[in-house]
Amino acid sequence: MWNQAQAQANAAFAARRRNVTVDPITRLEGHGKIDVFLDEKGNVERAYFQVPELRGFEVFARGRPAEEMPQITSRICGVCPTAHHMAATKCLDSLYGVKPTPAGRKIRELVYNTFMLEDHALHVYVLGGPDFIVGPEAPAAERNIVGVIGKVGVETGKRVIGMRRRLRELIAYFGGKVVHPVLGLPGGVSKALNPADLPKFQQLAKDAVDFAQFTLQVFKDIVLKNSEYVKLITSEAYTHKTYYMGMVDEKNRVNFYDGMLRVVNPEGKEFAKFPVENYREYVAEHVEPWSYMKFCYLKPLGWKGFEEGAGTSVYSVAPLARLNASEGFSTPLAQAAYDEYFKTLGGKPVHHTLANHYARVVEMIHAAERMVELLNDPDITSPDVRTVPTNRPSVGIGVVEAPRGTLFHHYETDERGIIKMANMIVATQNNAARIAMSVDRAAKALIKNGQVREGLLNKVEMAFRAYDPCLGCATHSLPGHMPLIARIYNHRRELVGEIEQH
Amino acid sequence: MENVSQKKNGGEQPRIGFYICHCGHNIASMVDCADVAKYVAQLPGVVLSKDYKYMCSDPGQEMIAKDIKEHGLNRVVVASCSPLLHEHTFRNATEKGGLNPFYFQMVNVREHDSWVHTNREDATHKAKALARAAINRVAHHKPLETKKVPIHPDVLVVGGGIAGIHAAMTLANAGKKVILVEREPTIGGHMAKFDKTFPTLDCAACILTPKMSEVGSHPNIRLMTYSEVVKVDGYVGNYQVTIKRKPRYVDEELCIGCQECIPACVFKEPKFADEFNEGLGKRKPIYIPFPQATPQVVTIDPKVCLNFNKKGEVSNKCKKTCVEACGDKNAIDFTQTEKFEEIKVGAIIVATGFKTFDARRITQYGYGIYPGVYTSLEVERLVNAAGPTGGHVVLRDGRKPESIGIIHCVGSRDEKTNRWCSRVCCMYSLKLAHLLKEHTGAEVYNFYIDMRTPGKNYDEFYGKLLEEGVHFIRGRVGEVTDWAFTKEEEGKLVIRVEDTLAGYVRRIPVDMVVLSVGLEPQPDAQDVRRLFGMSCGGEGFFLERHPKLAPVNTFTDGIYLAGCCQGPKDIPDTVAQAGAAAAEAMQLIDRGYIEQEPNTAFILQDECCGCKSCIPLCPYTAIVFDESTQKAIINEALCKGCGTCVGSCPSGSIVQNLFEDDQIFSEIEGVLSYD
Amino acid sequence: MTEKKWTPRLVAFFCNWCTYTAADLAGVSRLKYASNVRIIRVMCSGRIDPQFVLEAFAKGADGVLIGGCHPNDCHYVEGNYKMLRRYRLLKRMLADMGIEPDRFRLEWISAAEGEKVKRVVDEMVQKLTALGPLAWDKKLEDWDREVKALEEHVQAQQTTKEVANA
Amino acid sequence: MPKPKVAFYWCASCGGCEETVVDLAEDILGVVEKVDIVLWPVAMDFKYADVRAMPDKSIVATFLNGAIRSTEQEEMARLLRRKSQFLIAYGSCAHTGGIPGLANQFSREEILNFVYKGSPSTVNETGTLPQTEFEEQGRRVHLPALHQGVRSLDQVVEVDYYVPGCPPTPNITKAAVGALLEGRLPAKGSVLAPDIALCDECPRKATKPTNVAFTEFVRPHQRLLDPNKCFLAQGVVCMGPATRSGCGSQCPSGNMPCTGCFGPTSRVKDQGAKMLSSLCANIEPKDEDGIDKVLEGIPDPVGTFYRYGLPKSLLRRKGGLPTS
Repeated sequence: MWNQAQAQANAAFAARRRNVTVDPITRLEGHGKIDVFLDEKGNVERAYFQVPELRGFEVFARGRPAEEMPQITSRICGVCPTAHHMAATKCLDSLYGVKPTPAGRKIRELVYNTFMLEDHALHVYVLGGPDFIVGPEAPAAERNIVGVIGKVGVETGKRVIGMRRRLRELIAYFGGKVVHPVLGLPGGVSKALNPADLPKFQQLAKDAVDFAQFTLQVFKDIVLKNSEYVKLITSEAYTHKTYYMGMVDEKNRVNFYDGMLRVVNPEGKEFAKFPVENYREYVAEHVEPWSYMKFCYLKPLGWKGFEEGAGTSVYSVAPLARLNASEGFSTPLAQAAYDEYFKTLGGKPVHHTLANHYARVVEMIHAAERMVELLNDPDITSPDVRTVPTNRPSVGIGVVEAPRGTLFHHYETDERGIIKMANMIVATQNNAARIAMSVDRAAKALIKNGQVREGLLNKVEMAFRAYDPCLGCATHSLPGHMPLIARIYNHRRELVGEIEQH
Repeated sequence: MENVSQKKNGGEQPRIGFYICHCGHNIASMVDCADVAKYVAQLPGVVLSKDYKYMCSDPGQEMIAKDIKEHGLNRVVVASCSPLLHEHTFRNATEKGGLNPFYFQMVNVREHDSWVHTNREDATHKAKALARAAINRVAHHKPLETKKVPIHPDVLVVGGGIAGIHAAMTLANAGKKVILVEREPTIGGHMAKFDKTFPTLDCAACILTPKMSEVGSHPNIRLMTYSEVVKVDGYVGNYQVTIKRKPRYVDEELCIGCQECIPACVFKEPKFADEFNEGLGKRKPIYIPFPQATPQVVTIDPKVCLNFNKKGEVSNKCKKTCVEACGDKNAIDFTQTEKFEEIKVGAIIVATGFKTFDARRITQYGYGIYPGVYTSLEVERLVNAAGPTGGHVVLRDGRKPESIGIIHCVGSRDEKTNRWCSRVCCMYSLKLAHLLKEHTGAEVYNFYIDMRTPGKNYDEFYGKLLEEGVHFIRGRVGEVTDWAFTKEEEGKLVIRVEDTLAGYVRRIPVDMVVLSVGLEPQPDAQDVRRLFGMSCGGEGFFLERHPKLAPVNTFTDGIYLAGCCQGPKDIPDTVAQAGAAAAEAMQLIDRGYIEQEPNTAFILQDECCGCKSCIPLCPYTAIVFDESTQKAIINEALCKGCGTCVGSCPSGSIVQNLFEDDQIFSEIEGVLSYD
Repeated sequence: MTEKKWTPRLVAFFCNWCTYTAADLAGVSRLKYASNVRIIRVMCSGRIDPQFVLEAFAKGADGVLIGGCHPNDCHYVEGNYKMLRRYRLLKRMLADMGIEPDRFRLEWISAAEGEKVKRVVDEMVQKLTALGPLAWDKKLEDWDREVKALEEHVQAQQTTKEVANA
Repeated sequence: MPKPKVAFYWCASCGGCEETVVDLAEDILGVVEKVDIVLWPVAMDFKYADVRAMPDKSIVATFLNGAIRSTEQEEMARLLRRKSQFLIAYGSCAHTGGIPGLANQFSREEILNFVYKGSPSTVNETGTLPQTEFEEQGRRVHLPALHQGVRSLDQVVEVDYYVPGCPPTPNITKAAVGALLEGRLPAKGSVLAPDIALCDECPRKATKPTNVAFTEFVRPHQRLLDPNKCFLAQGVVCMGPATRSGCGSQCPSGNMPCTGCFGPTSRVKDQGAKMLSSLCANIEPKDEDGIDKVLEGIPDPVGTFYRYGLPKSLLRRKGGLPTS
C-alpha cells in the first residue's frame, strides 16, 4: 500500500513537470488499462491493453445444481444476461441429453431474437452509436443517450425508448425478469405463451421490423451519407485482417440461437465448420502475464501472437464476423440489407472494425423478422413447453451467438447433476487479441515523437466500442461499458503521462 | 423500519443492579464472588454490583428492593442457583422494589458452575461470562404481565392403592371433588394382599378395608375401577383427561354385590388362576377379587367365560345361569363394550404403585423350578386367613414346612438386577419370619446382606425377632438346590450361602424357601410417564421435581406423585406422601387460578406475510390463518410458549416474550465475550 | 485471555424441561465436568433458531451443543423433532462453510441424565481441544484488516495529493 | 435553484443494475430533467477529476452498485461517500454481496489456477499466471491484485440506504429516487423496500396449504411446475417467505421460484438460516434417515439459501480460506 502511494506521489510530481494531467485515483476498477511504452525517439515501442479483474464464476459454480446455472451465469453480465442464460440452458439440454419440445425451443428462440434486437438497439442508440450519431469529435458530455435524442429529436428518442421497453416486456413475459430472466430449464422453458397475449406480441413483432428498418435508415442517413464517417470506418487505423467465426444454419446462414460454427480465413474462404461439441479442437485460450483477460485463437494454427494477415491465428466474432462467416440470412429484408452491406463496403470479407455498427443494424432486421416468423408459428402457443429430463447427466456443451459474439458454456456434473467443472469462453474473449491489436495500432498512429495527440483515447475507445466489448463477460467481471485509462512511459520507463476516459 | 419488538422499553437507558450470591460456601468456595462483582461493576449499564452471603434470604431480597428505590435501578440480575429454584423469589423481590418482575434475569452459577467445576479460576471466569450474558440480556427485557388462568377445582387420582386411597380421602374430606381411577376391578392395591403390617402387626385388612368402603361411598369421590387413563391434554389447572372404561359385563349401578351369580356359574368349581391370591388360589369366570373388594361388584372375565369365544366376542354359547341368578336385578350385561370418557380436572395425583421383582430372573434361587420356593407376596397370601389356604401354611404338596429359609434382597442391591435397596424387604421379611414361625413353629432362617431397620419401632421389632429364636445368617445366598450331599439334605431344598460372620460356606436344608422380592417400577411406567409429561429417574421410578424441596411435585405443574411409583417406600411413608400430594393439589386449587409464565409468542401483524409456514408447527393448534387479514395469528390462550414457531418464522415476524431474538443474541454475545 | 493458554469455547443451548434440568441435576449430584461450556436456556429445543448457532460460531464459539428431550418426550410434543430436522441440514451446510462436524452436536438428554451432560460436554471439549481454535471472529477481523489498511492508504493519498497540489 | 446532483457508479457488478436505470425508460427523461447526473459511466462521459473537484457532500445521492472485492473499488466508494450526502447501496451486490459473493466459498488461488491452468480450453504449457507486476525488457506493467473474498458495500463504508434486488426493479428504483428528491426518508440504514416477505404480494399465496409437510424437495427441472400453485406446496424450494417483497414477485410470474435476491427483512440477521429453519421444521419424517432422504432435494444449501447474500450472512465466508 505505502509503496503504491509513494509511486503515485512521485508520478504526480514527475507528471506535473511535463504538465500532463495525472489522475491521483489510479487503476480504477472497471477500467481497461493501457500501458504505452515509448522508445528513445518517443515513438510507441509496445502498448499493453489490460483487463484488471476476474471473478471466477467457473470456480464458484462448483457444487451448485446444474439447473441453477442459467440464473447464476446470467450474472456474469447484466448487459447480455439473456445470452448467458440461453447458452447455459442449451448446455443443460446437452447435459441431460434432452430435446426441447417444439414450443419450448421456439419460445427460447423468440425470446433470444427479441433480446438480440433490444440489445443491439441499446448499443446503437446508447452505448456505441453516439460516437457516430452525435459525432466522434463532439464534446464528451454530449456523446450519450441525451445527446442522441438531441440529434435525432425527442420523438425518435421516445420511439427508441418505447420500442426497447416493449421488447423487454416480451422478455419479462417469459423470463419473469428482463435483466436476469428465469425461463431456462433443460428440455424447454418454464412458462407457456397464453394465446390471449399472442396478438399483442404479433403487433410488437411487426413494429419491431419497422423499427429495425427505421434504424437502418437512420444509420444510412447519418453515417453512410457522411463521407467523413465512411472514411473513418474504412481507415487503416480500424482495419485488421483476421479470421472470423460465427454460428450458421445448415445453409450457412446466420443463426443466433443454434447451429454449427463456421470459421473463414482473412480471404473469406471457409477454414472450418464444426459442431459446437468439438469447440476444444478449434478454439484455445492463451494467457498473458499482463492481463486477466485470456486471448482466444484458432487451436489448429497455434498461438502466433498479436499478428494479423496470412500468419495470424487470431480470429474475431460479433456482427462483423458473423456476416463475414456466413453466406446470408434466412429472412428477406435482412438478406437484402446483407447484400447492400457488402456492396457498400467493397465485398467480403469486411475487415473494418467500425463496420460492426453497420453489421449490427443488419442483424437487428433479421432478429425482428425472426420474431414475426416465430410468433406466426402455431407451435408458439402450445402449453407443452418442457420435456422433463430422465437421463443421467454427465457432460454438457451449449453455444449461442451473443450480441458480442460466440459464447461457449461447458459443464461437467456428477450423477445428481451437481457441477464438478464449468468452463466458459465469452464473446469478447474471442475478440480480445484483435482488440489488443487495435489498441497498439491506435497508439502507434497517434503517438509520435513523444507527442501524445489529443483524442487518443477517443479514437481508441471508438475502436473498443465498435466491438461493444463486454469485459464483464471477458473476465466474467466487468460491466458492459469500459472506461479507459492510458499511461505513457518514456524509454527510461518513467511514467510521463496518464490519460483517462470514461 | 425497525420492528416494534426490537425497541427497548421506552428507550430508557438500562440502570442495572447485579448481585452474586455466595450461597454460604456452595458458590463462594469455587467462585471468587467479589471478583465477579468487581468485573460486572464496569460493564455498560451497571449501576451497582454486589456480592452477598445469601441472596434468597429476607435481607438479601430486601436489599434488592431497597437498591431499586435508592439507586433508581430499572433492571436486576442475580447470580446464584438455578432459576428453576429461585427465579420467582427474585422476580418478587424485583416487584417489591416497584419494578416489573420481568426486568429480572437470573444467572446459574451454582448448579452450572461452582458445583460442577474444580478449578476456581476457570469457575470464576465462567461466572463472569454468564453474568456478562445476563447483563447484556436484561437490557432487552420488557415489562410483562403474568396471565391468571382459573383452575378447575376437581382432582384426578390415578391408582387405587393405599397412596391413591389416602390422597383421595384427604381431598374428598376437604370438600374437593375427586375422581379415582383404578385399572383393576377393585381398589386396595398391594396392601390389600398383605396379612399383617410391620412393625405393629395390626392386620392390613382391618386398617385398609374401612378406608376402601369409605372411598366407595364418599359423596365427593367418583370411583372408576377397571379403568385406565389413556390421554391427558391441557395444562396445569385445566387438564382434559380421557379415561378408558373396560367392560366388566356387569352394571356397577345395578349390581348390589350379593354374589349369588358366582355359585350359579356353570363352572361348578373355581378353576382359573386367581390374581388376587397370586395364582395360589382359583376363581370362576364371574368373580369378586376378595370379600371386601370395592366396589362390591362382580366382574366377568371374557377370557374364560363360556359366553365368549376365543376372540373375546359374545358367543351366547353359555346357559347364562348367572343371569338367571341375578334375576330382575339385571345387573349382568354381556353387551357392554369399551367406553371412553373425558373428564376435566385441575390437578392430577399419580399413585400408580410398583411391581414386585420377578424372582424367575435369578435362576439359581429356583423360583418356578422348585415347588418349595415362594415369593414373599405369595407367602403374604398363605399366612392370610382369607387366603387360598385359609391361613394354613402348607406347601404346594400339602406338607407343613418344618424349616423355612427367607432370602433377603432378591432383586435389590444387586449389580446384576436392581442396584437400589427396596427399603421394605428387611422389615417384611422379619414380619413374615414372625408370622411363619407363629403359624408353623418351623425353624426360620433369615439370609441377609445388611439388616436395615430404620423407622419408628422398627429396630425394636428386629430385636423382638432375635429373641423369638429366628436364625439370622449374614451373607448373600449363592444358590438354592435340591442336590443333596448328605442324608439329611435329601428331599429338602439346600440353601448355599457364605456366612460372612462365621466366615465359611454353609448349606442349610429347608422345606420352604421365601424370596423377599424387591420393588420395581410398573412395567408400563414409561408410557405413564409420557402420558403425564413426567420424567423418570435412571431406575425407572417417576422423578420428583426436587428431592428435598419438591418431593411430591413433578416437572409438570399440577401433577403430583404419591407412593411407590416415585420410589420404594413403606406404608407410613406412602400415606404421609399421599397426604403431602393432596395438600399440594389443594393449595393449587384453593388459589383458584394459576399465574402463567408470560413466555407466549405473538405474530407481528404488519410484518407477517402470511406464508403459513408456522401453522403446522404448533402442537396446540394455537396458530390460525386469518382469511380476512391474510395473516397468521396466535391464540395466546392456547400458546404454551415453546417458541418453535418463532425459531421457524422465515421473515422473523413472530416474537416470543422472555425469549426474543435480540435477548438471546445478546446472551450469545455475552457468553462469548472473554477479556 | 491472550496470555492465558487457549481452551475451547463451547456454547450450549439447552431446553428448559429436560437438558437444562439435567444440567441442574449434574450440579446437585456434584458431577465434575469441563468448565468451557456456557449454557443458554430456551424453553424448547424447537426454539433454537439456526441463526443462534451461526451467531455463536461467528462470535467466536469453537463448538455448539444443542440439548433437547428424547424423542417422544418433548414437553411440547414435537419441538425436538423440529430441531433434529434443522440440525441435519445445518450440519451439512456448516461443513460446506468449512466447519468440522465435530464442532456441532445435538444430544437428547433427559432430566434424569445429569451423567450424560457431563459425558457429552467432556467428550465435546476433548474433541474441540483436538481440533484447535475455530476463532471465526478473529478470522473476520484479519480479513477486514485490508479494509482498515486501505482507509489509511486513502488518507495517505489525500495528504500526498494536497502536497502535490500545493 | 440548482438541480440536485445525483451519481450512479458500479463496483464489482454485472452492469444489470445500470441496465435497470436505463430501463426507467420514458421516466429517464423525467429524471434527467429533475436532477443533474454528475456521474453515470454506462451512458455518460465524465472525468473522475470532475467528481474529485466537487466539494464534499455536494452530491445529494450516489447510487452505488456492485460488491466490493478490491482496493480500487474501495477507493471509489470512499471518494463517493465523501462527496455524497446519501450513499445508497443499489442492488444485491452492494446490499448483500450478490451472486459474486458465492466466491466467498473459494480462495483466490483456486480461481486463478483453474481459469489460467485448469480450464479445458486453456493452452498454457508454461503455466503463466497474470502478474501484479510483470517486467519485459525493462517495461514494468502492473495489474491490481485480486483480493480475497467479496464484501457488501456497508462492510467497507457507511451506507445510508439500500435498494435491494438483482437487479432492483424500476418501480422501487423510482420510489427510492422519488423519496430522496422529496426528502421522504425513513430511518437511516433502511432498505427502501417493503419490510414484509414476498408471499404477501405473491399471486400464488392462496394456494399454500396450512399443513404443508415436506415428504420431498423437488428441483425445478425434475418436474413440470404448476403455473398457479405455491411452489412450496409443490415441494419446490422458494425463498419467498424469507425474502423482502417489492419486486412484484417477478420470478413466480415467470413460473420459477423466488431465489431471494431482495434479501431478508429487517428482523432477520441471516436469511439463509431462517429459510433453512422454516423448511426443515416442516419436513414430515421424524427419523434421521427419512429426514436426510427428504433433504437430498437440497444438494447445495449454501448456494440455495445464500444465493445473493453470502458476504452479508453471519458467517460471511468459508472458514480456513486465506485472509489476505
